[in-house]
Amino acid sequence: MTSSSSPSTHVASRARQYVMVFVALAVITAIEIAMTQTSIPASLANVFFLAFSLAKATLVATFFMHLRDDSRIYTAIFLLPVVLVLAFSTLMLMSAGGH
Amino acid sequence: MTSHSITHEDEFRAGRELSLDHRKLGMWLFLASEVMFFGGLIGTFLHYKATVPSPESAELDTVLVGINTFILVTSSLMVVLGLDSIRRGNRRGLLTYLGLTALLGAVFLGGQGYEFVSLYGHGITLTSSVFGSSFFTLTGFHGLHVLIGVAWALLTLGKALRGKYSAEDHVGVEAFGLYWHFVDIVWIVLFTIIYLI
Amino acid sequence: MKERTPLVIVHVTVALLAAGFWVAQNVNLMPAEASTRAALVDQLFRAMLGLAAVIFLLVEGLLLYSVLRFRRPRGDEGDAVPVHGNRALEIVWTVIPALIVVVIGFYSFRVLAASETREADPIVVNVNSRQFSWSFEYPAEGVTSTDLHLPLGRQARFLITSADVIHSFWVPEFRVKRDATPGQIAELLVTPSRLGTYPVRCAELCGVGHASMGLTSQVVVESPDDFQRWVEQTRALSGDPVTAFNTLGCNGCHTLAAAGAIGVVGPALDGIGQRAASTVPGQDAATYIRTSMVKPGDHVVPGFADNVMPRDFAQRLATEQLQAMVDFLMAQ
Amino acid sequence: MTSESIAAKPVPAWRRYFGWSTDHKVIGLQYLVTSFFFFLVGGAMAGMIRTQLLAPDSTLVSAEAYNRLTTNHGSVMLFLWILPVLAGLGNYLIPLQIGARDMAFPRLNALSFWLLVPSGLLMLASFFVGAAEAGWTAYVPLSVAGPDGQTLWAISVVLLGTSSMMGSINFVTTIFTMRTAGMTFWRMPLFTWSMLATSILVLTATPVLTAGLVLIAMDRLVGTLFFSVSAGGDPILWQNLFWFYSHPAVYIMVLPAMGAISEIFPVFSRKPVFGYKMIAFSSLAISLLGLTVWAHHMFTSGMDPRLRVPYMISTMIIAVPTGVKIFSWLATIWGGKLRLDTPMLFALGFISMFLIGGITGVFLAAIPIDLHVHDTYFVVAHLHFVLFGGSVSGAYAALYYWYPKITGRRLDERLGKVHFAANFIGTNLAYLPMFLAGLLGMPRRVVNYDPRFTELNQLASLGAFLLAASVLPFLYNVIVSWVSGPKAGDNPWQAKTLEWKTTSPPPAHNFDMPPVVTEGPYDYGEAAQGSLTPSPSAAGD
Repeated sequence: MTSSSSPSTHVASRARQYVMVFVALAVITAIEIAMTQTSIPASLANVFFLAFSLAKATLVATFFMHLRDDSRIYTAIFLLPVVLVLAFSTLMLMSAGGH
Repeated sequence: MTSHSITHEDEFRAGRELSLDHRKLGMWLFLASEVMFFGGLIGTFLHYKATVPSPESAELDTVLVGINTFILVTSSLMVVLGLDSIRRGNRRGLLTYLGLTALLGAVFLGGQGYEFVSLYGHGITLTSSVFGSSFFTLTGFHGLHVLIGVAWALLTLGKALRGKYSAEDHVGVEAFGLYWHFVDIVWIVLFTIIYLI
Repeated sequence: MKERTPLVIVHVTVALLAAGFWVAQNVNLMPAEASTRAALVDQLFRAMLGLAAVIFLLVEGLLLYSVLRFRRPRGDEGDAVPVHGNRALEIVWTVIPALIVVVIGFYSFRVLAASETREADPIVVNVNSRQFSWSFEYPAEGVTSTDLHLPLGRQARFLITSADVIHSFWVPEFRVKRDATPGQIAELLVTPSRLGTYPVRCAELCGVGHASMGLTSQVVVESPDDFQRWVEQTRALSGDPVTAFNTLGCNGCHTLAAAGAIGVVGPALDGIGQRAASTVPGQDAATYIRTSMVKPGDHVVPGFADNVMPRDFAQRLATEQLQAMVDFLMAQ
Repeated sequence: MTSESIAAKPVPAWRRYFGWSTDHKVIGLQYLVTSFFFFLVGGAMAGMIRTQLLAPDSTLVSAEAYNRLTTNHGSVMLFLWILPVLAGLGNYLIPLQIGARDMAFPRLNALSFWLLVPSGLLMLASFFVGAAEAGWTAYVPLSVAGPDGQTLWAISVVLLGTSSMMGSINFVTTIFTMRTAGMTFWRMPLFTWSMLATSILVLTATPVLTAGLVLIAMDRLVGTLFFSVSAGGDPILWQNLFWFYSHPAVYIMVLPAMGAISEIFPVFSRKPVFGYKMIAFSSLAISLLGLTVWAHHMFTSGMDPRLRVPYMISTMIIAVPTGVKIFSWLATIWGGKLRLDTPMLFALGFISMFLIGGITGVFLAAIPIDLHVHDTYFVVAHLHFVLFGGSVSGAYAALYYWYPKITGRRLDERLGKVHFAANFIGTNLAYLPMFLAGLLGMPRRVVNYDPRFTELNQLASLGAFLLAASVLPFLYNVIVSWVSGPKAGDNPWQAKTLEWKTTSPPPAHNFDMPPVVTEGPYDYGEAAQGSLTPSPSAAGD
């Protein structure tokens, strides 16, 4: 972050980047909704849905939440619980298969 | 007195060396715990989705909720555009975008309310089945977070009106933004596991 | 001192191992071994106890030795010789416990696999639990009992469930327990290996009758002939109201001398035939007893908790069974 | 942010301790005193339990009252004594140990304490509407059916969890951003390290319990069907959510105690701590491993058989970093110049008793043995050796060690040693017989028991009564010494960590000049002197 006293002239706008990320998010969402209206086999579609969901969440965290530019410590703090939740949910689903 | 004022400026030096702001770090830690909270609810939802048949889920209106998803994603864009404005010293831009954020958040809540009412009309309620319980609890807690987010957006808007933020000092806007984007991410995940899969 | 150090280490190691070996051979903290699984579990337990003794004596010994040996001399305010660490030593006390843990883990896995091996022609027993009693149903033999009778040497396959909250079916002499979870059926394999009578306990807190749950049941391991005789006797008695009283689980909460029941969670039923007529105005004895069974919430005896007595006897019992039970209680 | 604490009077008026204060030292002391009150409450419940168990068929308390006592004894001891007493130590010490003037969020800090008080009272008040009686584990469906107090219990635990999470956000932020000049991560005292590891666990594990409690509360209040078996609800689900928190909770409760005794050993041995980095790493390793082992509490409950062995292995592996700590402590005192003052005695007691808890933990991890001893008195004995022999001994060690820091006065050594002896004998007498009772067939949470366990139970009760009596010399000592104990001076133990480099008790702003750190926290026996030099920037102003 700059400490310049006349920042408006020094800080470049990132609006372009933000809008591009937004367009990507919107397009993925549109594809998802379109896919629900087609008859793609569920198992195949689900793989896509999970991948899309991961991509969207990553885009928001990376660009909108600035994890790309900020300290890696923030990324670590966010990723540890995400990994734990993935593990927990997977184990919950596995134990569901046990009964 | 003088030595105290020096220590006051010097207080967060270790954080600056790590390029950490204590308010942002606190926010990220809070969000980490929120990930775990939603993780518990999501694990519950998935477990029941896998073990208890839920024919009611056919009543879910994916297109309506898809539009709602689009609205929430748009609101996230508004937040970053607002942050971008104040970073360049443009207070008017911040005010506009924060207002739009709160508005879009409210629209999202309206959409969710409409969805809830129509599901209740189909007999799907909190107490009708395990699916109903876990669906309304999970989306309800997310909705509660959006509601808090709208209130926070308005609060930030109020502070911005009183000129609290500037190109140099806008951590408050950033912290709000982190919360809002997190709520957005949670919705992206919920949309997938509830409506798409 | 320095030259003697390796020798001391060798002596201490030998002494510790000898002590551990002695503990593993001679210390028995377990009740009787009444199943093949129990023998395997006890072997593992004794091996671990020996290892535990070595580690316990090593750590407590070092602690005590240090306290006695390294006292600060009176008046000495100086610091000791600084040592910040020793890479080799730190690797040793990371790697050795890790190895011990791997060995114990492997051994445990072997015991687990061996004790869960299916044998041919097991006797199937449905273990049904409710607050606060067990009943054992033998689908192939067509009998139900409050006692668990098992033929010696034949693997028993328990299918365990619960009608209300979580219970846990535990026979300490078998060295195994399994939770009885409502809505689920858990499988447990046990091969009885010793004749005798053993207690059966509930290990999971299940409400006010938790401590007494199982006191009216017992496990009887008997010869296959005795078992066959017991099955025939029990089958002959299956219409008997005393058997019904106990297999329905009434004995879990109520005292009734005629049935040998000693529960204290609900009101005692001795003399109920006399009391019943005058308990609720406008209800004769038979109506009162019948209502208390099918709608227990209507009149809760003062001093006892509501919502403990099951609500489903009207569904579980045929009309004539219900009438037989009312008649039986009227005669008490 | 911290301007409030600067504005406060330098000499703390007693009134500040009874109201809203943002000074971390006031809050720390509020935590310590409040939690000790709840320790006495939980101890009174334990006293009633052990009196009931003096005879196998005692009718002193009803089965219902007994279940309420055990449930709330556990909940009060865990959530209202051990967690807050350690949070209190963290509050008091972390800013001092890293050379900061306060926590990063002083108002959040005050809020987390003031959330504790009403939540604790709520839990106790639940006795008026029929207290929770489903065990502190609150297994469903029993806990969904219980009296109204069960709902209050759930709400109380949610609030206590929230308080503990707010505290942890504060600890991590403070440690990351407020260390003074020269206080690098590898110069941080081990207590601060342990609080960092603990806070990571609190932040990741607690919210999952909160989610589970929300489900129970909604089942009870709104009529949702999460744990309704007839609708397809799964009782095992609650066990997963519960143990995802409650297993790590054991490490949450023991890591700070380990941190505290890691401070005490070098000071009272006049030697650097042995393997400083390994002890710090092992705290992090324990907390990360601790998040992956919860289902070992469910070996008997019908989990997927394929998952049992991985859980067994990961549980056993925790013994490795724990062993590293124990051996490092032993190596620290080896060859030292030991002073057996009360803090040191309690720290040594920690090792000798925690060891028993740790070893029996490996027994419980071995599935074939667990299937026999799960839910028996063996488990009761194990957890009390970990939490009483471990955490409570560590807390006592810490209180004796830092008492002169907090009050500026010394405790009476003789009373301290009486307390230690009674506590040590009482702990072993109370809990060792329980191992045997459990192995021989006594289930836990029973109001009556088989007469063949009578002697074992009477020994345990005797030990419990001794533990109750051991609190008296401690309380007397703490109160009387506070008023009239001999002045301790600023650094009575000649310790080197930063909290001892200011006056005892410290001024409201902690340090008159921001300290600059030039050496490690335990450099005993080294030539370097004067780790505390005024900050150049401060001196130049």
